[in-house]
Parts: sequence; C-alpha cells; structure tokens
Amino acid sequence: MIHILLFAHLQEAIGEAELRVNLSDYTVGQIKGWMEKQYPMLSFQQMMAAVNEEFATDEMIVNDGDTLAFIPPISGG
Amino acid sequence: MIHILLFAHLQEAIGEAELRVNLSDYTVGQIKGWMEKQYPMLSFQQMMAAVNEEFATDEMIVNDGDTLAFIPPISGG
Amino acid sequence: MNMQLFEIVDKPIDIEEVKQKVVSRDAGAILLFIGTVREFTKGKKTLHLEYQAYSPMAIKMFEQISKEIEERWPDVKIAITHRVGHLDISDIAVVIAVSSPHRKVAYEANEYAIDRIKQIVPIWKKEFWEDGTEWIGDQLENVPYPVGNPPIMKGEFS
Amino acid sequence: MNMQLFEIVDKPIDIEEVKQKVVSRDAGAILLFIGTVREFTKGKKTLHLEYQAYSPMAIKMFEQISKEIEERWPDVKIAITHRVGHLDISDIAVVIAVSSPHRKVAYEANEYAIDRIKQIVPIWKKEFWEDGTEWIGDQLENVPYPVGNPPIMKGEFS
Repeated sequence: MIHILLFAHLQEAIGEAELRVNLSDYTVGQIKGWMEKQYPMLSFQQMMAAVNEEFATDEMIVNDGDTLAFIPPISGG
Repeated sequence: MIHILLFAHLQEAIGEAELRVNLSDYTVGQIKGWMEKQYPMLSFQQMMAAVNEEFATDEMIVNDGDTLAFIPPISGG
Repeated sequence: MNMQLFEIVDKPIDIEEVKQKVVSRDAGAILLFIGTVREFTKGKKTLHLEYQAYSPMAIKMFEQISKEIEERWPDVKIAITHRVGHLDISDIAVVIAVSSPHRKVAYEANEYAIDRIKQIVPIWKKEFWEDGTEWIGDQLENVPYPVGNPPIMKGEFS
Repeated sequence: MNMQLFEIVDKPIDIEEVKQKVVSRDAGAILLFIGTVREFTKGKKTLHLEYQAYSPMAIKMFEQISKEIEERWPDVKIAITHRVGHLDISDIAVVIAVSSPHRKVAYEANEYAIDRIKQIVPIWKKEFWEDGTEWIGDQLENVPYPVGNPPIMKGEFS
C-alpha cells in the first residue's frame, strides 16, 4: 500500500487530497501511467513527483508505506 | 550676514553648531580660506559644502541671509 | 519567542516576528522581502487568491535553500514564512528575512532565496478572477519544467 | 496615518509604519532594507553609535533619490526613515521601503537607494569604542570625495 498526495488542480479534478493504492514496488513512472489510465483527462508524464518529501525521478521505486506526491508546476512566493 | 552650519567633528572641534559671520558676497572657496585662518587645526579645502541645503561648488557666491553648511565626509545609512 | 526559522501558516504574517529571527549583533543589514497579492497581472484583475502548500516538503525545501545560502554566504541568517489559504489584494503571501554583516550579501542572498522558492518549494496559487479561476503554473507565470525533472541542483536526489 | 515618505527621527523606527507607506494594490513585492548597528567592524568592537543629521537637507536628498528612482523605475514607491541620536548594537539606523509590481525592480531600486544615501545624504555617524571615539568618514569606511565635488549626478546644481 502506498499513499498518493494530490494538490492544486489534481486535487480538484480527482476530488481527493489523498489516495491509498496497492502499487508498492512500482516505479514513479509506472504509477504515473496507472494514474493516466484511472484519470484519462489528466496528464502526469511531465509532472514532478516527490517520494517521502524529496523530489524523485521516474525511475525511483515506491515502496510499501511510502508517500508519493505529484507536484504540479508550482507558483508560490 | 551669513549662517555657517557645522556638523560632526567640525562642530565638536569649534564648539558651535552655527556661526553668524559678515561674509556676504564671498565665494564658498573664499569662506573656506577664512575658516582655515580662524581654525588652523581644521582643513576645509576638500570639504563639500551646501548653500541653502543644496550642494555648492567653491565658485558659488554666498549672499546675505544664506546658510552655508560644511559637509564632512558622510557616514549615514 | 517563536524560533522556527521556516514556517507555513494560515494566518496573517507578522513581518516583525520574521525579522526578529535573524536579528544579530553581527548584522549590519537586514533585508525583508515581502511578497504581496497584486491586483492586476498582465491586465487581468485578480479578485483574491488561494494558496495551498505541501507543508512538510515545503519546510524541507526552505531548509535546503537555507543550506545552499549558507554554502555561498556563510555569514547570512535566513528565516522564511509563507502563508496559505485565502488572501486578498495587498495581503502578504511570503516574508523572507535575511541578515548579514554587509548589505551587498543581504540583497544577493535574499533574491537567491525568492528565486529558489519559485523553483523548488511545493506551493500553489489559485487565482480568482471575475470570469473564472485557475491554479497557476507554467500556463501563465512560470517557466515549464524540463521533461521529467525539476529545475533543481545536483545532489538533491541523494 | 503618517504619510511623510522621508523622515529623520530621534526615536526607534517602526518598520511596519515605514512599510505601510509603500503598500499598493499594484505591488507584488515590498523590499525593506533595515540598517542595524553592527558590533564588530574590521575586528574593532563598537560599544554604541551616535548619528547626527543635517535634517532639512537630508530630507531634500531623500526626495532627490526618490526622483532618480522614479526616472529609472516609474512603478516604484519608496519611503525612507533614518534615526539620529544614540543607538545601541542591533538598533535600527535606517529603513528603506520599496514597493514594485515585480520583485526584480524592488531589489534594484532598494539597493540603489542605500548606495545613494551613502553618497549624498548629510548624516554622520560617531563610533564609540573602548579606547576612544571618532566621527566616521573617509578615514574608515567611505571613499574620499573627489576634490571639491561630491560624487553626485549632473543637474543637481541647477
């Protein structure tokens, strides 16, 4: 089980701030693909991601209990 | 009659913040020379001056009622 | 006194409080950057804003920026507070306080901090206009990220 | 509200009050420069300071700096307050508040203002050390003036 955090337009489009899914041991890139199948109106391929609050590459494996956050283009400051 | 304003080390050395002297119609440069005669331990030749709160050159004439301020090297901010 | 140097808050920011965190006997200059909500952006009128943050990661990114600044300018102290939630025009979204023995470095380090915040800190702004709303990202103001990677420095993935 | 944009005061400076003078619905950034009394300068320990100003001329010079800034960066608002009298370590000597629609200009205009203050505004600082005192001028910190002329711009003598 992993936690997926959603922010900004993703949170509004999906209607949830957090998902719990059985995708342990998949890569970030594979989970992006899975998200696009679940939510075909949303695009994840070029989106930044963070695993356990650190930026992560598409190749990184998400382990059981990890938190994967999708980081849409930011606009703070 | 003109007013001469003194600041910082000049004010302390001369012991006055303001002088009133009969030097109307002299130039700033001439008044600097007069000051050096009065106060031989002080140097005025390279010092900035202001007439009526505007920076003035040595050639500027100081008229009756004007205020001439000597501006030692500044250190505000 | 509150001495958390990096904060995400949902109440108005007290600039004096942020400044106090960097006061030092060694400081000759304190520079405060205050980001405020502007009414017009490219001719379009903003009614209000909403900010959202991934707070624990945002705090980590503030700490990373602080570390980068310490490497470049060892004598600098820095504190950052960013607000989230509903903000009206002229409200303060972010305060960056930097102190330094000499002023030149305070300007450089402060500007470095806001530039980096806009690159790596997970905070999002939603604009509310008369004719709609939008979460702001590369569509309007920011440069798109290079494919698959955030514009961050080497060593961050370690 | 006190709306004198340029002030010389003999009491502690309220940074919030100076900031308020430049708040604007058009502003996306407010930059506050806060000059504070540093304990050590080139290894020498300062006990306290005394500032003196030629106040009416100093105000005129602040206005001139403001005019120069307006010519270069038309959208900037600026307010400056400088304190005189006895100041202790970490006390605030000067606050420069600049607001601008965009942040880059706020940094540039603010730094321009402090650089110009150190060139043309008649304010003097006396340092009190353990072994003596001195009015600071070109002896320690500042560049000597070119002969007979202050380092100011053409047109100022008109």
